[in-house]
Amino acid sequence: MMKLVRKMDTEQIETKNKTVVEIEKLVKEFRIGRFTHARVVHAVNGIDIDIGKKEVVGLVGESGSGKTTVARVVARLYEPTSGRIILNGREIPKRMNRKALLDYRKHVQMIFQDPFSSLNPLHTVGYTLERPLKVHEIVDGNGRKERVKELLEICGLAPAEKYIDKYPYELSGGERQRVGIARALAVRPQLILADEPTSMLDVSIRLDIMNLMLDLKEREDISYLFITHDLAAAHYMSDRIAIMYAGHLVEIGPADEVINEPKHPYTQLLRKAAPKPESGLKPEEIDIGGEVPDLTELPSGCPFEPRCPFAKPKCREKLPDMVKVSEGHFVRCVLYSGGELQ
Amino acid sequence: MRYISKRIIFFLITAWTALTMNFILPRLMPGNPAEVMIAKFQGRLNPQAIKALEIAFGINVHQSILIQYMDYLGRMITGRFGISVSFYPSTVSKVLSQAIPWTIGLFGTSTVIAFLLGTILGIRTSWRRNSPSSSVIVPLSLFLNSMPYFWFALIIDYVFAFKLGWFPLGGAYSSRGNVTGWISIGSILYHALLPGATIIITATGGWLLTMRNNMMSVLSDDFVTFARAKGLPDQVIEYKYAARNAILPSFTGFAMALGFVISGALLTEIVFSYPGVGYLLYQSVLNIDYPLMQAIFLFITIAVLTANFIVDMVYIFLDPRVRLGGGE
Amino acid sequence: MKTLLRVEKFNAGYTLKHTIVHAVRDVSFELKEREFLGIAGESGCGKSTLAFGLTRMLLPPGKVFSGKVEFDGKDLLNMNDEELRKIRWKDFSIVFQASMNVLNPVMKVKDQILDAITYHTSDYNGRLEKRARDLLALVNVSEKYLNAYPHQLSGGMKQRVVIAMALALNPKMIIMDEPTTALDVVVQKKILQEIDELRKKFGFSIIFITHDLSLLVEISDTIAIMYAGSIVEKAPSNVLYRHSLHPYTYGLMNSFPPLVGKKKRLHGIAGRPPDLSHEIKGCPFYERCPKRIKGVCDRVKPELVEIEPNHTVACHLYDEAGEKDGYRANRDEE
Amino acid sequence: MKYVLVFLKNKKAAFGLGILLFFVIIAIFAPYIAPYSPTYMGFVPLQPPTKQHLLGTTATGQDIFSRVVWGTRLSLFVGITTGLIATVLSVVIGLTAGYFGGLVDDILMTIANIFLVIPGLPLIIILAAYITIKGIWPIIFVISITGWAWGARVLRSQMLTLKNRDFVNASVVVGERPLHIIFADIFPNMLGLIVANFFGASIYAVLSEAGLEFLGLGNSNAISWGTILYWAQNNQAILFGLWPWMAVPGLFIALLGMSFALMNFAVDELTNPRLRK
Repeated sequence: MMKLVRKMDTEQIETKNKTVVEIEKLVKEFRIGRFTHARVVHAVNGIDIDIGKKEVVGLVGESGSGKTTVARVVARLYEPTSGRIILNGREIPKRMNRKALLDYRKHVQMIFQDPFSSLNPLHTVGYTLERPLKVHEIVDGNGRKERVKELLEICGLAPAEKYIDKYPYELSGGERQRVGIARALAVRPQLILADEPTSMLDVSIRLDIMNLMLDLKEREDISYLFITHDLAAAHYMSDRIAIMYAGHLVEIGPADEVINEPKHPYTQLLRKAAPKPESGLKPEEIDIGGEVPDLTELPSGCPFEPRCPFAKPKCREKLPDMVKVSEGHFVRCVLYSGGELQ
Repeated sequence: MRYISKRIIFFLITAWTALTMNFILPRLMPGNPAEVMIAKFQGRLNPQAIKALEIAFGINVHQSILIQYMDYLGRMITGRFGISVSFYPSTVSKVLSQAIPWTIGLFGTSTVIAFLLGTILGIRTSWRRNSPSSSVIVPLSLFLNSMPYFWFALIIDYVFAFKLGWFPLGGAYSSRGNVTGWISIGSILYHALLPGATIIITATGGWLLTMRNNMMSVLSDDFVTFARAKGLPDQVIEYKYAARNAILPSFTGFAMALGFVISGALLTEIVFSYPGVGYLLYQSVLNIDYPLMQAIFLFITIAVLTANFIVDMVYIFLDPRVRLGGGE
Repeated sequence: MKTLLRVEKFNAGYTLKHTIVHAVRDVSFELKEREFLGIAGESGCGKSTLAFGLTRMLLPPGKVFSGKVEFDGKDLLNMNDEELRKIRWKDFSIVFQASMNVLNPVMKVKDQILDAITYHTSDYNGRLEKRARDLLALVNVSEKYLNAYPHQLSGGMKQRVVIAMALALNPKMIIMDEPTTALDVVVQKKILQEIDELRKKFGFSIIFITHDLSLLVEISDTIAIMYAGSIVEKAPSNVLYRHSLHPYTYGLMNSFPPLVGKKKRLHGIAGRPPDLSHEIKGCPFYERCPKRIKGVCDRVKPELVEIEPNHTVACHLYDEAGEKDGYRANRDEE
Repeated sequence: MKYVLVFLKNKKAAFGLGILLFFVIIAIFAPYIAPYSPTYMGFVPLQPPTKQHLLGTTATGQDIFSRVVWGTRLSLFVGITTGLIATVLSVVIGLTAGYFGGLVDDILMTIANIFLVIPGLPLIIILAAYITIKGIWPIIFVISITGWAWGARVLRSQMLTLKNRDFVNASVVVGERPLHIIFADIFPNMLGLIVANFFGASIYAVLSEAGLEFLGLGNSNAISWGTILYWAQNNQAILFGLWPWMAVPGLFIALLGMSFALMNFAVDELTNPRLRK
């Protein structure tokens, strides 16, 4: 029975590199305050990302860049202000009834940043993992218990019996995050949105969590939107990397290219700022002032212009277009739009 | 400024709510209770007074409820509360205005003392939380705080006035002879001592516990630890860092606490037959004097609202986050 | 260089109702003048307890159990409170982990800088205002923020203000407990650069505590690695990076995916650290160690031994109990 | 069950619960504890305490000790029932405001704030004076509708905190229904606070009821600690030197109030780690 369901799922998407999800011109605004003090926070300002089957796209940015908001909109924790989300070639309507929403959630799941707050302290591991199976009516009765055990073991929590009746406070951070991953995996989704899944974990177990995610990708045919502020982690995990700044996508391309030959001045800055002892022990110096712009009063031009060492007057006029710099590598910067680049 | 305008709007909404409740409640009750009252005083009041009462409570009046309401608001705002039935033919305003100074004098002073005392003790006991005196003071204030004020009043009245005879049993001043000037002030203070002590002793516990809880919270804040690392003297940390921040929540919860204390004070006045607003309320209740009751309720509410508003304004000076905006 | 701080057999932890958490176990180390010592370790390894304990900042239930802390010739643990208060901030200052919350929300930045000065010295009387301005200038914060309240500052600015405060009395040592953890990468980098410049300019020593080993390798002179309350290895940064000896250090070093270069599959360290409320027999890393020697490592606690000048390690692979050639142990891996 | 044990380990909680149990036992076994009928009026009036009448007799010749014992029933009942009703109101209003937010939140919280600022006792007095039916339920009703506001405000802010926790988001992503999220995910995490709130509301109820009865605004023929005090005051017990008539029922009110206060304090300590020593 389970195998049958599984087979039908895979049949829907056969060819490799087939796009699983396309995010088009996604905009998310939040209204804060009331009456005379109402303001609009422009958290995400029209971003386009597509994610292929078994592909990992790393979404990198600093706090306030809107990267988490992207994940939450795609996860339908927030409704998008505008823009389209296309799953397996079908556009997802802005408003969905419960059935449509459940169907969507069966394909798109999420892993949260903080394993300490993403598990309900009063529910056992077994309960937490059974819920998605029950809600989506995937397997019944005894099958559910079996599947929960299977999930735990797939996620490296073996023997499952040792974990199934435990409460979150009895688990270490790494173990909790594995439970979080197992929960996302329960419905056999195609896409998992991973919102900084390792940033709250100890260094020595981060890699194992990332490795687990990579293994699951192969084993369960999963695609990831991997959100992080850590360039090195993004590099380790991703096939492609997208860089966000102030709610805009400023660069996207193959991971090796974006890391080794960053094009956008902001990406270059991020690369310089990241610790990289492997490239010699002398750290690179950075020289930059300013802060990330206020998201309630975004500049009309390039959002990075006020801090950019290469800023030109025309940067202030309008938001630069995305320009192709090489196969699959795009940058939103005027430096590359006027023939300055070969 | 946003904060001030918000507080003013809230003040107005609350005052309006209290006014409207006063208008609606008697009309809402089965068989308008005012009717009972008017029937009871028939014959003892002149027909004009009865008429005025009927208008005030909407009995035998053929006006629409809206007009009655507008008329009522007009009368309340201009302070025309009507005629007191129990003190006929005095007006409610006159009766009330005689009681107000007593209450404000006694209650205002003792509340301020209780607030200061409770706050200081709260700071001290939390700073030395393991000292023997703190371990006595906390359960003691819990006890005092969960005790009916009027009962405490009864007990100290019994012990100090009746048994020991050190203080008068009740009243606000001595009625013997014609005392004037300093002697009368002395007499007033003498009479105020027991009721004042009741309020101070019982109310202090509440402020103490609030302040202590706030302090305990603040003491584990990083900025207090940092102040220690800076090598500041203990006193500076205790007051300029910890207490200065811990007092802020006391201010935001002030209105509620004040309401609690005022309720206790009303009962205390009754026990000591102290001629203030509380005692007056008691008399109006006994005599089912609705106009007087309504006016007293309004007065107390507006007084609490005003006190609260003043506290809100003081808060602006204490918290730069409110004053300057921004932040969380 | 002269030794500024000497810590010997230092033990500290927390006495709870039913258990005693022995968070710092027999830690000994030295800090030289002008040295930048990084202490790296994961959550719960006792690094913050160590920093708080040796400056006597631990509050109950935290407690220093035993040991000796000698700072600039003074015995820190046996000083009375007033003596201690006087040298705090003047001789050494501390920059905290959660800098967002270390400033008093109801006091102006200026007053918070100045009270640290005025309760310690009268040297700046008459030019206090100028001193505050100069301090902010050192950390690139505009002097207009002198009259600001903390909530008007961004996270990066708050951290800079705290660093400025730490410099106020020209201390000999600054302890920094995860000073940049909550900040964004770019701001973090910028502040680290500034710290480094200031150190060169004023010549104070730094103890820099962090969980982020990759940061330390770039900025510190010496690194000590803590695990389960003990220092397991200590060496100059470049030595530690290239020739880490302890299997834990080695695992930790390889837990950071490199940013540049080719991708390859790496592995973290499986398992979790031991419970510090129990007695640990033998090596605390035994359960997770890929090179453990049964019968030795689970019985005898390894002592810190100096393998070569300035490079110490606590591991049986490198002492007589393990009977193995230390440097070979790692080369096999590479 | 585990939580109950943790609760009982706290000294304050155990002490508070002890006092409460003491009164519960008195209330249940009142007929066996009280030597006489509380309404029998045949004794010599205004007696000081004697062996036959431990607390003396009233002006109408009733045995005060028997009345105090029987009064426990009503006082306890009013305290707990009112506490429960006020807590239910707080929970419903606080959770609704917190979960839905927006305009619903604004309106409900403005109402709560108004109820908080308008002094409770005067309002209760006015309400009680207007209500012409005398009985216990009007009193319970009146105290309940003035006593919910604080709890509603506290529970709302707790709801806001919990609503933004990631385990709630995770439940949304899993596809749980809102009702499941509110009752199975969020609600159990608020129980501590709700219990604390119940104790708080009960203190308020006990004290308010006593105050109302003392003023004669309740049913003065009912037997409760408050009415005993009312009659004591009315008959000038003090002037007759009949102090136990006043002292004992008052002390009982204070003890019951304190028992709730202790338990409230204890739950606070247990759920808020910052208050722990």
